[in-house]
Amino acid sequence: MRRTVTILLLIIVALGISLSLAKIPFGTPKTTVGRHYIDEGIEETGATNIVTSVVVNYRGFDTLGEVTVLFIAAIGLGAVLTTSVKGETRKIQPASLVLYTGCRLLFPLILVFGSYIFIHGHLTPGGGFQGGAIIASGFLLIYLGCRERRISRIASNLAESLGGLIFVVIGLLGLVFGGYFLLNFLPKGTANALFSAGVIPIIYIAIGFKVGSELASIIDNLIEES
Amino acid sequence: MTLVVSFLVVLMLVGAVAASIFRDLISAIIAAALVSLIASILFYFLQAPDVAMAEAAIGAALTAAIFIIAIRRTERFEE
Amino acid sequence: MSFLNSYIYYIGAFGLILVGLYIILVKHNLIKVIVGLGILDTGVNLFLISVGYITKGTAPIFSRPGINSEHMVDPVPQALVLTAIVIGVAVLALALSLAIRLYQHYGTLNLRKIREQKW
Amino acid sequence: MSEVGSLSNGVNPVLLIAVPLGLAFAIPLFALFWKGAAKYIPPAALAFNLVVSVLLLPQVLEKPVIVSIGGWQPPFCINLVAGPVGVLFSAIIALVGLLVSIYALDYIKEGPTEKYHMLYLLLLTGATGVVLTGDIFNLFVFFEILCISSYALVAYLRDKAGIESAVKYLIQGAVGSSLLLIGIGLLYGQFGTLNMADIAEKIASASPISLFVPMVLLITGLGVEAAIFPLNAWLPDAHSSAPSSISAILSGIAIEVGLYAVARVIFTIFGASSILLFLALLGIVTLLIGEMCAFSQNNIKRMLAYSSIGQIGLILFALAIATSYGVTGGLFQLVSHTLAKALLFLAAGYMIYQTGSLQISALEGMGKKMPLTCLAFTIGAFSLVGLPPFIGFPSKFLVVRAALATKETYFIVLICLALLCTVIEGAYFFRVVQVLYFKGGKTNPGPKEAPVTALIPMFIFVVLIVVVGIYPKLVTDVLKSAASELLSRTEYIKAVLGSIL
Repeated sequence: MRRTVTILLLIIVALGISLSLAKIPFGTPKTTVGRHYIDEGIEETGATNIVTSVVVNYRGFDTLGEVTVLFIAAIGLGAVLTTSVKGETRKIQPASLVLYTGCRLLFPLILVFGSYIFIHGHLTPGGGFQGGAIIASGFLLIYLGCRERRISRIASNLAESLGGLIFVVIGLLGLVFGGYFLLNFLPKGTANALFSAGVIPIIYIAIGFKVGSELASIIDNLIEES
Repeated sequence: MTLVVSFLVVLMLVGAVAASIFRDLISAIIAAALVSLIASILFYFLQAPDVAMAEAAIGAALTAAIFIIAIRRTERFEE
Repeated sequence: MSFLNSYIYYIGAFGLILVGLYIILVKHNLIKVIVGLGILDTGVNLFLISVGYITKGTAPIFSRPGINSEHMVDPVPQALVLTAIVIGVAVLALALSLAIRLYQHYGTLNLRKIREQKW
Repeated sequence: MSEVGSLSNGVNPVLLIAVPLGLAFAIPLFALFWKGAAKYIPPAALAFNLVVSVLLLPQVLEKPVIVSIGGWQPPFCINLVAGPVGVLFSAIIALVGLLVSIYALDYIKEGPTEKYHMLYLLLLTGATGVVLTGDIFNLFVFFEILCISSYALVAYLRDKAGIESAVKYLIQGAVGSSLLLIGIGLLYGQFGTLNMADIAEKIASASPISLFVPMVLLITGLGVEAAIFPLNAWLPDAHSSAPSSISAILSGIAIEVGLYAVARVIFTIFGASSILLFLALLGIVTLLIGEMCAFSQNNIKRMLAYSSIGQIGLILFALAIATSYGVTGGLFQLVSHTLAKALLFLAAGYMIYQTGSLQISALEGMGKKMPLTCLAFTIGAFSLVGLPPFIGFPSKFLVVRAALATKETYFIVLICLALLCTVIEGAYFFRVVQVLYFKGGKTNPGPKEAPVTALIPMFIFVVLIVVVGIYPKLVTDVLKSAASELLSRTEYIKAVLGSIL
């Protein structure tokens, strides 16, 4: 019964959507806004990766909101999963030697790779979110391999709030210097150089640390027995 | 190229349907991670390397990991 | 073949959306429902990216100077999807934490059984 | 990049979002130095917001303030539109949020309180962002901030009912936001822009058939949060099992903001007149169902939650009349509902805390033990029913007058149904008031008056309700210009796209 109703409903949804899809042919250019970003992006922001310039500069406010969403999820998850009474810690079964050594060897490499991704966000594909996710996966590996290790709560909280604060403060500095929130007030430099694009790399590095620590603390909260 | 893409899309939809059918939740999550992985390859074909990276790192790897952690703390089989 | 050429990505995206909605509406297991939410998110993201694609396009990155910008795909949907992916994982993580708590309270994840226990 | 856009003669509306956000991020840092700091930050941030909104108000009544972010021109950047509607809403959000956060100083004692205060502040920041932004995707992002923090706050008590209703809320909300995102994608595919004014300008040349699906998707997605009839299954559970301070915010602000978003999408983006009759009907159905269900409740918080559904229906109906009178009445009703319902939940919160029971019958004789709280509750209830001299009277009167002024049988029949619902509403609120005062209570010792930090915000609400009820002129001017902003699309488009040359 429920199944048939659902399938009927879904057929209606599919029909409706395909109706309006006819107006959106695949593979044709549709927008002037995107064109403007491609044509003027390098000159206006100094970042060679146009997606980054859109994410951090043209639509930076979205990104601020998005970072906030992840922050809320990390806090909310902590609020839902905290227990007033600490239960006795479960006996931890140690990982095998191969896993243990492998994790310890790989962890710094993953950290370096993640940092590379978010430091070069304005030049190559990647950026704060991807780099942060890679760093968090490094922490995940540590949880699997070296099971008694835990990240320090205080350090991760600090990284979360400092990352967010840097983002907001840079935005406010733009307001102070140029009259616009999130204005790119630093010199743009030459395109394709590491030190270019003004505030974009700084914001992306802050996002990288913030996302990495938030995802790591989400994993940490979920993994902890309560 | 179209053939490769079609094959990938079909595989992705099969993965999604499999995620709906499997009673073992771990298998369902592996199937869902497969969907994410293929989606990330499709993003790459659609010339969106940034998104492909994000989807592979967040959608396929981390999401699957937190699902598995959650299942370890609840139950594994769907009744 | 030309039909496939122009619609295959849309088919994939809306296939995922429909399967995701189906799982959410029909399944009773909470973790399964959350898997459905993830699949729905992936479908929406794939749809957004395929809206921005241009035939024979290149990625919107000037990785070396003097690259031709004529056929670059639209960067805006890519930026939107980056946002949407992170929002999606935030919702999933919160949902899973609620699922863990729910299991501790009720001893089951079957939403139908939980509703019966409540009344 | 000239100095034209920078506001030398006033405050910048972006501060309304940036400052609370920064303070919320900084709460863990403050907590390092002083453990108790967390709970004083939301009142401080919201007081700041209230001051900024009030400072902005005279300025925006003349001309909307358009701020672009990042220093580019619309439609190439995100812009905030601080018109009368936006600033009116942000002032209400800041006012109610400030009062409720003072209430929460003593009310929230258990659990991870630091996290509560962070989530609370972020929820209100999200709401402020929704009402100020002029970009459809940015609206989605702030909407998610609002929704996700309310999912987490509904589950804050971590009891059976709270977790279960949070799960329900989360699933429905997440499906809604996915639909919203599909709608945004369809709009972007057709018009190639995300700026609401730009879409509104280009939409005139599109065929109505291709607009129907995105419109339905957007209204459905936003309607989940606005609790429009078929989409409101989550509301009674979520509002009744959250902590009372959060119920006040959810009932008083979250659904109103959802409704604002629906109105903005319909009036400004689509300029749709064909769907309005349907929405008016939907509003009355929502009203009927909400009031009927409220009438049959024994649980006081569920009763208040269902009554919120009913009121939302009435506001939706008034907005769907789409005349200047109608929209003014709808906004007025919205303001009066926000004040009264927040007051009711706050008062009910301490009554429940003292008696330890959610049943209405357990409140017998509370009128003698907690006289001030009960007085506040009674005033809130009377105002919601629409008795003079409280704020509910002029607002309901305006709605009724607007419906009669249309001279269309359709609206007149519907408003008669709405008046019938007011009778039902009166019946169940009087029942509670009667239980409070006229039932001989058992002489159980214990219940004491609520603490001062709870009484002060409650009585500020009472004063507002009475004063605005007696002098409705205080707000009607602002409401009128807000209504004209919502109704006049072309002005909006001109203001946004022509402001920064």
